Amino acid sequence: MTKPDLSVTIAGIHFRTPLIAASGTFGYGTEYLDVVDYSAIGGIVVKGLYLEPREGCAPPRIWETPSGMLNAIGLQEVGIEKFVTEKMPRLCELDTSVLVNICGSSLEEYAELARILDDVDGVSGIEMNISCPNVHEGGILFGCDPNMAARVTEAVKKKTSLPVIPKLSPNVTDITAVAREVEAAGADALSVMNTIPAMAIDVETRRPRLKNIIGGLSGPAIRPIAVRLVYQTANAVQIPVIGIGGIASHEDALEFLLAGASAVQIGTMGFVDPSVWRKTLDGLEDYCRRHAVAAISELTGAVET
Amino acid sequence: MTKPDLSVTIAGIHFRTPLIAASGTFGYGTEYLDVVDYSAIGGIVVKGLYLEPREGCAPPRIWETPSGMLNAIGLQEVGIEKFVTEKMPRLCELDTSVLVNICGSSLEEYAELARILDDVDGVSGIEMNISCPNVHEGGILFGCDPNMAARVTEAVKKKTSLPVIPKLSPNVTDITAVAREVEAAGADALSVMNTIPAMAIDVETRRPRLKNIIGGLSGPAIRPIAVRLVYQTANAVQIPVIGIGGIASHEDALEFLLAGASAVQIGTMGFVDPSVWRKTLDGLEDYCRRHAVAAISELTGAVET
Amino acid sequence: MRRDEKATLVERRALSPDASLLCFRSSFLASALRPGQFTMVRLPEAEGLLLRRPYSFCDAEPDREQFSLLVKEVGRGTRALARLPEGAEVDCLGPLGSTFTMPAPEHRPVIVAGGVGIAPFLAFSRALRAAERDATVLLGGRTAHDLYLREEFEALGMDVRCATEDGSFGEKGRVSVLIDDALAGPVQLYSCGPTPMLVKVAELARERGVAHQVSLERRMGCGMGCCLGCVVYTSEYVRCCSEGPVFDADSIQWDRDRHPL
Amino acid sequence: MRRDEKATLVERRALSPDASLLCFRSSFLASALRPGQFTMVRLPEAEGLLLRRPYSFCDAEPDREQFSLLVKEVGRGTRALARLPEGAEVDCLGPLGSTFTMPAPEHRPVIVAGGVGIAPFLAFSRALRAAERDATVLLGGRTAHDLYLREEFEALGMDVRCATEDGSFGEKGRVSVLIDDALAGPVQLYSCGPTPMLVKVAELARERGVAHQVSLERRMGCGMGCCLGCVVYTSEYVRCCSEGPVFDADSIQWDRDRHPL
Ligand SMILES: Cc1cc2nc3c(=O)[nH]c(=O)nc-3n(C[C@H](O)[C@H](O)[C@H](O)COP(=O)(O)OP(=O)(O)OC[C@H]3O[C@@H](n4cnc5c(N)ncnc54)[C@H](O)[C@@H]3O)c2cc1C
Ligand SMILES: Cc1cc2nc3c(=O)[nH]c(=O)nc-3n(C[C@H](O)[C@H](O)[C@H](O)COP(=O)(O)OP(=O)(O)OC[C@H]3O[C@@H](n4cnc5c(N)ncnc54)[C@H](O)[C@@H]3O)c2cc1C
Ligand SMILES: Cc1cc2nc3c(=O)[nH]c(=O)nc-3n(C[C@H](O)[C@H](O)[C@H](O)COP(=O)(O)O)c2cc1C
Ligand SMILES: Cc1cc2nc3c(=O)[nH]c(=O)nc-3n(C[C@H](O)[C@H](O)[C@H](O)COP(=O)(O)O)c2cc1C
Ligand code: FES
Ligand code: FES
Repeated sequence: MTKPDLSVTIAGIHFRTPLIAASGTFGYGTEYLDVVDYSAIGGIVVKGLYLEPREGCAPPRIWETPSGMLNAIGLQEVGIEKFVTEKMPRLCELDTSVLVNICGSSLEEYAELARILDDVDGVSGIEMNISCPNVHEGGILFGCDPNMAARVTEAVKKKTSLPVIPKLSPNVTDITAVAREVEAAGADALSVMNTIPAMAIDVETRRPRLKNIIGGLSGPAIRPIAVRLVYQTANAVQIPVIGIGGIASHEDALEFLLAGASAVQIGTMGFVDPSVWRKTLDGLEDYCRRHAVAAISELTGAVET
Repeated sequence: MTKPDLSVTIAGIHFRTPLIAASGTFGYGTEYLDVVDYSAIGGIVVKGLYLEPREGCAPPRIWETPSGMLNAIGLQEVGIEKFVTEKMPRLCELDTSVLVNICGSSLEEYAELARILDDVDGVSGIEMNISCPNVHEGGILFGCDPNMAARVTEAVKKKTSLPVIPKLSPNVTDITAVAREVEAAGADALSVMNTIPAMAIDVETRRPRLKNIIGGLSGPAIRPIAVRLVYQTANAVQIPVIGIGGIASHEDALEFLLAGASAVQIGTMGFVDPSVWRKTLDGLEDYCRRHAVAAISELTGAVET
Repeated sequence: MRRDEKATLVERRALSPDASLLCFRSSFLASALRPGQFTMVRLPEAEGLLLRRPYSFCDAEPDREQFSLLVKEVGRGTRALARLPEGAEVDCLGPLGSTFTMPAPEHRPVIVAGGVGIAPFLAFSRALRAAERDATVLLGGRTAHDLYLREEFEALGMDVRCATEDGSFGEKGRVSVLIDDALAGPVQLYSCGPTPMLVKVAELARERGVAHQVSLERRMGCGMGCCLGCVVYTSEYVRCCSEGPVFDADSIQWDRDRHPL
Repeated sequence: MRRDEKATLVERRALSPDASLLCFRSSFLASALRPGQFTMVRLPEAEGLLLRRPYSFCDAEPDREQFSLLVKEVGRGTRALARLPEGAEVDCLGPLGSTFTMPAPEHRPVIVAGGVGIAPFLAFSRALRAAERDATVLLGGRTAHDLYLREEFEALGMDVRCATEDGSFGEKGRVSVLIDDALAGPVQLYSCGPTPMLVKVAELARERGVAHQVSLERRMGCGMGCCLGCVVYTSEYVRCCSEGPVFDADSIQWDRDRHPL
């Protein structure tokens, strides 16, 4: 059998493998150069960016939970300007697709970020983190209201010709409502999902484990929730879905693909095991051979229900 | 130091310990008699009941996930009549408080169950599972809409003088909205939380691990999410909150109490370790002694933020 | 009377590349168990395992305070159990579930076992021997390796007949090829193994009007009748852990349960 | 150059009821590490551990292809590591982070270490010795048990002075009681230990105008600069794993970070 085609194309963006580094877990792309086999990585989503640099939350910022981790980094980041001048040139040297994850506290901020990125060399697409509070509308998250999610998608689409990929929050009753609205507003693909709000307490000191009290839960613990959301989303929209949540092996990646994802992102498990990229890709290739799958894209949505 | 008081009173119901068996995980109360130390159990919530017996979902019904389990039992149960005549008498022989968990596919069904239970000897209170689909309103879950949750609470309250405890679903954007509405509708306490919809796939056969495709995730994996929801709920309402989700040790129980719970329920971990009851209670007692806590109820909401 | 007992692994014997016989010490379980029953095993410290796993009691030696489990490695839990170092302790909840019942005096017992389905029958054969009953034991497997414990059955004086799919031992084919011959005369059938085999045996037994006790496997959460995760369809869903694992084969509606695991 | 290396535990030595010195074999790490750096360790099969745990390199013997870690048991991860059987393999990502730098020729190095904060200084003392520098080493602990590796420092010819809170060895009190004496003359301070101790040492050093390198501990997710979980406040949040763990103590705004762990 010839080598299976492990590349995927999503919203016109070519990824040489279906494994993408998740935002906030792979820095600005170059940190892992000496320990990770970058040839296994199809794309990199950079740490979420606002217009201005942000200091982030006070520590402690992370805590381990059963098969998961909590984080409240608070989007510490360098701001778009420094990103474009200092980080982007180094990202361009990597032979991989680059998605920029953006965040805003208003429609205008998202739109302005999109406008700026439209002109930046090497950016393949925009991932919109819509789990940011909208300061103008009382701090409600853009991502938890279908209508607001659609408006911000529209605002971003207007300012850029780059593919726009809203990243959906799991913290909703019906993700398909949000998915359909942002699709109608012009989204080119969807990332599913971000972390789940959660909390832990040090019972000896009675203090929350995170200074911010509540943080986002990631890692294998949340994988079954993410697979469900990808399954529901992929069945509700026509645009491609990128699956995210607790992927640690090729079997996990395959669960997402079979549930309806066209590619996956890996976050937390990259911290635990820098060889997760190579091992997962090799596992996918082996699976394709064993199951006579010529192109990994054939697996998208192939769950038998 | 004198023995700390580990009993709690919630909505007028006395529980001799703050550890309650969660609905659907302790059968009709007597199954564990020879292997569990019942003196450590403050109360038992029986398997969810509809008016009529139900067959439940086709198997496979369960699957293990990282630090958690999926289930789609589909509320197989004996119906209220058989429960009252066959199960309740045996429950009465146990020296513990009994909550009956009810489910309906319409407002009327909930109300009728409440009316019947009002007259049944030995029932201390009603826990309302509002994660059941409302067949009259297109299958939407009662528990995910604040208004519907309030209406069903009201309907049940009208038919019974027993304390009524809605059990909230985690599958909402803002649990405090639901909590406040059901409080206003007369709820005497709240149980937080039920399982989280989730899914897993056997990648070799490409079939979902559960025949029902989607099931509920429980166990330690979801604990940080449950602690957060208890914290948010307890800060939003005046009525007591019962914390549920992945409790495996006294530290875990303490997290819920400190976050704002007045008692906790244990489900999945009772399957894994029948001695979890005794060990957790002993651990709570030891903690109270070490921290000079005279009554466990002092710990409710004592997190220092 | 059931308990959650600590049992110490005293001996491990490889039976094939992926199956082992594990001998544990626990005086309570060794005397309390009845053939056909099972135990829910919890491992110490095994990576990320949450739920216990069910295993049939394979053999019991109450005098030596020992019982054994036959374990086939199919996933994380079975692998971790099979590789436990001698001296390790596990938690065994049991004995659980229903038992095989003795055949009526006029019935010759015929046991049909495929692969790891052989497990519950060593203890049962010992009980038959103690009652001075002879039995025919039909063992099937993919290859000679999978005819676990054949010699033990022979040592008990059972009439053992084998079939392997690759023909490497005994008849070539599935264990069902051996049944026809064995069903002559008044017979009580006992079976355990892969579902397709059980279905076939059940069909044959029903056609011939032969009484048939079958031991079923389902995913189990609690083993105690509480989670309703393990159900089998009869005229309704009944619990494999409580009403079973040994059922009257005639009561099972096989077509309601195509992919039970 | 960093790698994720397999390292084999070749020797374990108990130093106190809850601290051990673990010696691992890895030729790459033993030669690549520099004093002050750390490694992120992943255990095999340890129950339910997800994230790696950071440990300072305690000592290095490049010729024997070995390095050691000093581990104090405070939770599940440290306990599991400290109890690993000899021969076990762990994954060690490293060497990571910044290093202690050699004191200027005119400065006498003074090391202040509390409890498990002693760890990074054995390798550093060896480096000082190799450069023919003498150092004063102030060790503090709750009790005599906690003055880990005192004899090793003495064997290197360092001027070791001790304090214990219970007075069971050396001066009675915290290690800070020893500092005043040690700061006479031109000095370069190095410190590692519990935050309150570090704050005190830093205040004193600042008052006296003494240069001071401090090694900090923060919860770490990746150790590679990617999660931003480990931050320390200077004039902004900087990463303990990448800009640190060794910082110029003057750059730290201690009041921004009261309960960092
Ligand atoms: C009453 C009873 C008696 C049993 N007796 C024995 C025995 O004596 N020896 C023995 O080796 N095994 C026995 N089993 C099967 C054994 O319990 C499973 O093989 C085991 O639970 C799988 O765990 P795992 O972690 O290795 O597999 P997992 O990693 O959980 O799953 C691996 C594969 O095994 C399948 N599987 C999961 N649960 C079960 C299950 N309960 N039964 C069968 N397959 C399952 C899954 O669908 C999956 O494809 C028995 C099961 C039951 C219900
Ligand atoms: C750069 C660096 C070097 C270190 N060097 C050593 C060393 O040489 N020897 C050694 O024994 N320890 C060292 N530590 C501390 C060690 O990493 C922690 O003790 C360990 O991570 C705790 O893991 P656990 O699973 O045992 O504890 P957990 O069960 O995770 O937590 C137990 C307690 O330890 C605290 N804790 C959690 N993470 C850390 C952390 N990163 N640092 C300190 N406390 C923590 C928690 O707040 C909690 O109260 C170092 C830490 C860092 C950041
Ligand atoms: C430390 C950390 C920082 C993160 N930062 C961001 C971020 O800046 N923007 C974003 O959209 N998601 C962020 N995420 C979420 C991840 O991109 C991902 O959606 C989530 O972690 C689930 O995937 P995982 O389980 O593989 O980690 C962050 C996650 C972690 C653990
Ligand atoms: C097998 C199983 C069956 C359950 N059945 C019910 C039920 O009938 N009614 C209900 O309100 N909750 C039911 N639950 C949810 C539990 O009561 C509990 O809310 C949930 O499992 C979280 O707690 P845990 O993590 O301690 O198990 C069930 C859970 C499990 C695992
Ligand atoms: S395994 Fe739980 S009811 Fe049978
Ligand atoms: S530990 Fe992740 S950035 Fe430092």
